Amino acid sequence: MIINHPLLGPRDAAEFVYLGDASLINRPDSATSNAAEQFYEYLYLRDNVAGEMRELWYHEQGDRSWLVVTRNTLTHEISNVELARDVARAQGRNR
Amino acid sequence: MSQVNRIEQGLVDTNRELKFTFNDKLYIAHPGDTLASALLANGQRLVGRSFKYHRPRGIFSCGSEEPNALVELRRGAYLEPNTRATVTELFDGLQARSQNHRGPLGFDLMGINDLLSPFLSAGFYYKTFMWPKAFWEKLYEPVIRASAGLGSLSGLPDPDSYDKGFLHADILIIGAGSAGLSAALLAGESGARVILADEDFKLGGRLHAETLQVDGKSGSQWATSTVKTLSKMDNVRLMSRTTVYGAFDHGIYGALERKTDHLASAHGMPRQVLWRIYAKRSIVCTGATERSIAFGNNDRPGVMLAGAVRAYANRWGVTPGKRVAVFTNNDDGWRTATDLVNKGVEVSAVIDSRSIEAPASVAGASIIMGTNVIDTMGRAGIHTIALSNKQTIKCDCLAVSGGWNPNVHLTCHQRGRPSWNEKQACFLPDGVLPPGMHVAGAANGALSLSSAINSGFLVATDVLQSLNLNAAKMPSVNADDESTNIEPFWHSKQSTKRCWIDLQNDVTTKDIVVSHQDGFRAVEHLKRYTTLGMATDQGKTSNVLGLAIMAEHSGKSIQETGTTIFRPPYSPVPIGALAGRSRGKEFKPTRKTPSHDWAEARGAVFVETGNWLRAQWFPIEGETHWRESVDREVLQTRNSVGICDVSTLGKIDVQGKDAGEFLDRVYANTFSTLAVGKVRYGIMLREDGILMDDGTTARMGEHHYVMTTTTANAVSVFRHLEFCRQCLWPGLDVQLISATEQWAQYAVAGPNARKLLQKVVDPDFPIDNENFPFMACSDITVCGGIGARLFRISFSGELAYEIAVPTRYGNSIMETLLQAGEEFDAVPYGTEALGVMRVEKGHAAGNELNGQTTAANIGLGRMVSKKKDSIGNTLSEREGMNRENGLVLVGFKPVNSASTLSAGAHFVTRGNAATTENDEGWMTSVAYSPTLECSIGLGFIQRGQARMGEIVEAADPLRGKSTSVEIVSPHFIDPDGERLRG
Amino acid sequence: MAELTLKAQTPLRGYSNRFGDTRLSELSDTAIYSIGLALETAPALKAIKNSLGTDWPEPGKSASSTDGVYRLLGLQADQVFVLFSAATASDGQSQQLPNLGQNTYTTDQSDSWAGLYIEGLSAVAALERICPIDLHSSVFEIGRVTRTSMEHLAVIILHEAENRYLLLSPTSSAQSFLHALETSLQNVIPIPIDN
Amino acid sequence: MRYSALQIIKQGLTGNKGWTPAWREPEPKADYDIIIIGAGGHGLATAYYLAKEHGITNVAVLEKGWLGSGNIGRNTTIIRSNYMLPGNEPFYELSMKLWEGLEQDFNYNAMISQRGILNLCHSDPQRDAFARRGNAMLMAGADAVLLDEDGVRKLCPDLDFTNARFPIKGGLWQKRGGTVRHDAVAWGYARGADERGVDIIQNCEVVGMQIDNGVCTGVETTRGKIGAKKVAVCVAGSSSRVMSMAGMRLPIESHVLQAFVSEGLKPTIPGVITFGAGHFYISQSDKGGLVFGGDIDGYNTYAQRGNLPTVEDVCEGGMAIMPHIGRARLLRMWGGVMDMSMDGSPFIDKTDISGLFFNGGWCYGGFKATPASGWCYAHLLATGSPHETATELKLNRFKRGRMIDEKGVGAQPNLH
Repeated sequence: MIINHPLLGPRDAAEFVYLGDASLINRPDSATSNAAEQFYEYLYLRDNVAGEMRELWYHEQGDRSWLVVTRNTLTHEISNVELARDVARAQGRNR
Repeated sequence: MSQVNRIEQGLVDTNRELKFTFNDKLYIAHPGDTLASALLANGQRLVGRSFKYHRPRGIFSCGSEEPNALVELRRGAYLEPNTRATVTELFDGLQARSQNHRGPLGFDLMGINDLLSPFLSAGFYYKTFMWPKAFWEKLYEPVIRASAGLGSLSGLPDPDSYDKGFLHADILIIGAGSAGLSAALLAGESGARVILADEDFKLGGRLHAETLQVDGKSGSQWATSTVKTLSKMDNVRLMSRTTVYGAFDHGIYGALERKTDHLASAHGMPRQVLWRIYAKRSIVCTGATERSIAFGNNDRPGVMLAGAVRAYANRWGVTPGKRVAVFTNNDDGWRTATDLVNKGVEVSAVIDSRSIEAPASVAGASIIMGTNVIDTMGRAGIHTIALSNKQTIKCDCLAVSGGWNPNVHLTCHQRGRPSWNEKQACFLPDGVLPPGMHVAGAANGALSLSSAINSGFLVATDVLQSLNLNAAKMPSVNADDESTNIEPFWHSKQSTKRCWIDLQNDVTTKDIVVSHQDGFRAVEHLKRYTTLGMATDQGKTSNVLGLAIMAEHSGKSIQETGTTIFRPPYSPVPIGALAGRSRGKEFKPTRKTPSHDWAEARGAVFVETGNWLRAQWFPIEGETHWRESVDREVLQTRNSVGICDVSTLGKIDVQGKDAGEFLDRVYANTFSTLAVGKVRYGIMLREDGILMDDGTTARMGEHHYVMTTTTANAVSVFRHLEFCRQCLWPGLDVQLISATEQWAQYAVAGPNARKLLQKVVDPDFPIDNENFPFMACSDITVCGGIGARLFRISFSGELAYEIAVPTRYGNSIMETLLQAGEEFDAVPYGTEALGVMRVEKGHAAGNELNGQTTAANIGLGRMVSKKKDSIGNTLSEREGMNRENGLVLVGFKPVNSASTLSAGAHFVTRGNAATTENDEGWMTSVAYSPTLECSIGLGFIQRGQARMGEIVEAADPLRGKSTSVEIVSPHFIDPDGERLRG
Repeated sequence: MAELTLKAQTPLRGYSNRFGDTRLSELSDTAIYSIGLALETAPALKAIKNSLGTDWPEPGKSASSTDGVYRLLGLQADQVFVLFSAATASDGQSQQLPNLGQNTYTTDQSDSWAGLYIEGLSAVAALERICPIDLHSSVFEIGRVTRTSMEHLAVIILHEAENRYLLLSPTSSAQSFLHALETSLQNVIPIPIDN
Repeated sequence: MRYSALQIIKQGLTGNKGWTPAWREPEPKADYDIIIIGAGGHGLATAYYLAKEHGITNVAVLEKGWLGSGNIGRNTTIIRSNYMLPGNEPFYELSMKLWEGLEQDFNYNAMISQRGILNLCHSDPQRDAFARRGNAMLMAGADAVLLDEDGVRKLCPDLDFTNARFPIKGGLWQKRGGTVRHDAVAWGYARGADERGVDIIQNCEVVGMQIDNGVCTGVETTRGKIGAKKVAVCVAGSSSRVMSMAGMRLPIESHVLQAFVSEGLKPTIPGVITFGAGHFYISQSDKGGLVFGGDIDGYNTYAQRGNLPTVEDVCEGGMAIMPHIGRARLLRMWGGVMDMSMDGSPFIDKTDISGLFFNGGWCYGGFKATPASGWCYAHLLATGSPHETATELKLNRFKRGRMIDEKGVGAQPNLH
């Protein structure tokens, strides 16, 4: 596969390490009352969609950026690639 | 034998002779020959045996689709089984043997299977060999295994080398036949970066096999001149002998280039290169493969594909027979008859299954329309055929054409399915192609020469436009537009004999019937039950025939019946090529520590730790057993001072205004409160609350920490930290960079460690206990101003330091430290002594931190700070990880101090049987402690902390023993830590 | 303790060798530092401009100070490598990295990387065997730089001049990478074969 | 029809015209006691044992394609019970014992071949872990032998003992491990279940679940609604898709595992061999093909195909320990979709929806588990309580912190 890196252009997916669903960005707040339940769902449960999925890839053999790749799990077509840092910020993650 | 069937020069160089042997018999051939053309030229019809019935087999085709003519090529370690004679370029001294027979090729003892064929129908083995039960492995299976298989491996390491590479192109054109050449010409002239790859050694495809004309020249000449034009273009890369074997995601293609297979010796160069080609677009111009027709005994030597018969005549100047008959259901088959007659070969008959007017006249041949062949005669090669009209015809070669199958394989590698085209009686690529892929020429159903060339131009123009490149003007080419009319005819219904579909795997029309009877009616069931199309040719000549007959039998259309899935590779690829350079020591890079050369010179024994090589121990003269060396290293360290290269530990520079806060979140314990100039041991959890890694982190400055990871986890911890930094807390001011390779780091341990180091560390940096207490760290200089770092940390439990100097000094500093330590008899120690001392001290290491362990398991549950959030904190509280009877790391001593403990033993309460129900834990690490003079161990056992002094059994049925052991503190040495603070 | 001294060695001990038309030689006397940006980038970029005389290069590009002393390799959006000569000058002083202030985070990487130049007509053909990056001069132009994977190793490749590339690979596996490059060159330099 | 040598001779002499279909092609009925979704190995085994062991035959097995079209027909055919953790090992050993009597039990030759499985080790810590595992196997009643380098050399003399990057230090050998003709397992169970009255309905895709007030009462299919007292999902790589119809999210990701076969060769590989320092395992089929594979590609996918980096990685591992297979050619590569769970271990459990049961999360280990999976799932469906060897295979184990993580890599499916 080829991932069109937003900063570096197309790169072989072999340079990347795969983590999984981009929902892993949404780490729950440990201070909430049902933190245990939230962390369980966050870490263990997956939509595992057959179709377009947003997922985390790490450019370990490149610029060390984490990317959010939108990829179809039926066809492997990649329709969007973003820097995970930007996605995280856009979702309100900060400090 | 002379070349009795060589009728003219063709495209081979008859001025030069090449010698080769087949089954040890010497033959003559010429440059340009394949092994198949050479064997045919020399009149060798029988070349192999079939898989199941061991029937005699001859050459069937002239390309990579060949099901029959498989040989063992070369000798000794170079032996190459299952090699298709039809694509083996002849070289001087080539040696080939037939395979898969017992006794001589002409009299194969396994031919008995043929007589038993009524009992060996499809799926017979699923229905028997079940009784008596023990007989399957002892008798039936060994017999089946020995008779199955085709050629043999030599059993010796492959002596050739292989290489890999990466290529990039705007357009990859696959196949250099008429469509491929025309597409390449246009794309090349338009300035695109083009790769044109073809499996043949001569670019041009069937242009060289036909007598068709282009622009008044022979097709072969047109191909040659076009190739010449292309070879002058800098933007076009021509790759002959290169099979594009697979189409993978996003325009990545796998290709195998055969570099030296056509040479007697590789001369040390890679035999083959496996290319990964990145192409923005591809044009599949892979042509078509002819298929056969099923009729009685259609597998005999001499029965060949019609297109191959004329290819041998036209390209190689060889006639496969002296008297040839043609059996066809289409116009194309007739060209075999006319081409042969024009070369003076006798054509005894043309039999056409269609009841139409003969499309051509063939001098001297009986023309028999509306008739089919029902049987052939001649055990080792045909001499007569019988027709449905009761006629018999003499011939020594029967050229069969059942029509052409476009080579759609690559178009289906991403699970696309082709569609059946009724008019052309073939499967054509369907609309859903892999992204970026286009198809031209015969592969897309443009079967005539003129249509193929035009299709190449047209498709190339489209592709160029899609790349926003200006397409050059399409040249006008005037080529033959030969007729390709066809009426499907699959098998002779009048035949009562076995009619072969899959020649290599011996699948006949009867097997299709049995498969249907047994309920195996889905096309995939058919394939799996009969093994149709699963031979080395992957059914290139048989699949469509088989499923057409299946469709007929079940009353469904061919489209409804569908195909099985086309899987890469298009043609088989050697495992050696797919592995490339990955052989022996080259399998993975070797990482050497900064003092590797020094250790090697010192005679160290090395051990693989991941990709690292580390010194395991340093034997000295007179030591005959590793234990002697290790015991000496341990004792000398504990009694005086020892030095160990610990550079492999991961080192990560963590800098930033929020570095402390960041570390608080990734470590279970707290780092923001650590004073500058201090080191702290930290444990890091995964989000699931399991221990991920541990190590010390030093605060070198207000905004600068140096984290140490274990050797094994250096890369994964860095990745995890980047995840936390970029994805979880992008607002923290923190920067990471690995400094693992930057520093050569050495543990200097033992009561004399300080005295030794005081000789090396520059006097500006006092390292006495007051100025540099336990867990201190500092930037220092050594040996007169060389920048270094010093950490007062101890893994051995002794007074110890770790000193780090830039890697360039790694070899030198070992020498220097030992020189400084000479008065103390300082020793270098290896990983084995390191391991012994850490077991003596009760530190957890890889065997304990195996990804299944919680902080509580190793007795550090209280380090997980509940005053802050940190990775893994919440989920570490789940009940299953905090059980009353949870595992705890403790020490074990044998009750009988002479006993030797072994890692991997499981603990059971005394008196209990060693069963899963009674399992209470296991021994993780053991060592012989020269300090305590007995075997000691660490291990996890339920409620370990509460069981000090209890005696349990360390059951080790695997090694046939059980040892009584006492549960003790894991800190075998200096439990109060007085030494390391001293 | 005057007698106790340390001797420096380069990872490849000054390797240099010719393969037909192409030369492979070790980079020498070069300091390498990483420079990471603080979240607050403006003052950092200014400091770099002032001290190093060049703008911050985008990822994939390199930049040099006008006096040619500093070369910055754009490896990450928020991190670059700076290369400069560490050879001892005639005045006995070697070049040092200037202080770039509170908003950059620098780490000495000089000993982390083994540098190799490959230069000559077969350079691209040899690299083609191990480098997944498209090295075509219209794509990977002179001045481009990137980190990629070659033979399982993280390698930084800089297109320094026509047919001249600088390759930085991790020190510990420098010999494995050198072997890979030597093999590549041997595999593409044609040898006379009679057959 | 009972299969035997005699039957083959009888049929052979009469032109092979008297064979009857191995299974019927029934139309779906309106209601069943139990519907099993998925006519793969596990689903068919479940149906077979429900009928044979529990006398429950009013059962339909629904299959969206052709029976055996899932992972039962695309795996590398290995059977073994060399697990380490108490939650797993007794279960897999039950499976091994069932394999050992299977062919006689269902009157079908599945070519079960216990030629042994050898896991190579290349370091001391690896050997220690093998010792722990070997002892766990013996304590569960399985067989295991710890070999040193010489022991490995005797079994497999063709391995690279002289120049390997990671020297072979020994291995864990399970003699009773081996291979089975994978398709035949599906066919044998299907035939056995069909014979006992189970309806196997091919080309019948489930498109919806009927759930009323927390009770599952049947399914909607491409061939209409079918009611059932119990619905048992057993769909491997499609687990998340099917369970999402019931509104459930699972601790599962779907990944592709590739497998490879070479051209046919005379016997050269003695049993199953796995490489401990790379991603490679291999055996040789009865027909002579080298059957080999490695790790999953590593990204979520439902496409039954993989990509080149993994192909090359596997072959690199192969050549690293077996340099004599270099001239053998890879004939075919294919992929299967694995339901990778969060700890690498499977589930056989009820769900929070009454009447809805789940079997899945087999990762790439489902084939060897086929008999025990069917046996234990049938037990759960018939009795309402888990079989004694499958008590830990619960869906809620992550919530409770009771992971069964053999490899110790945590909640990251692509690492299991």
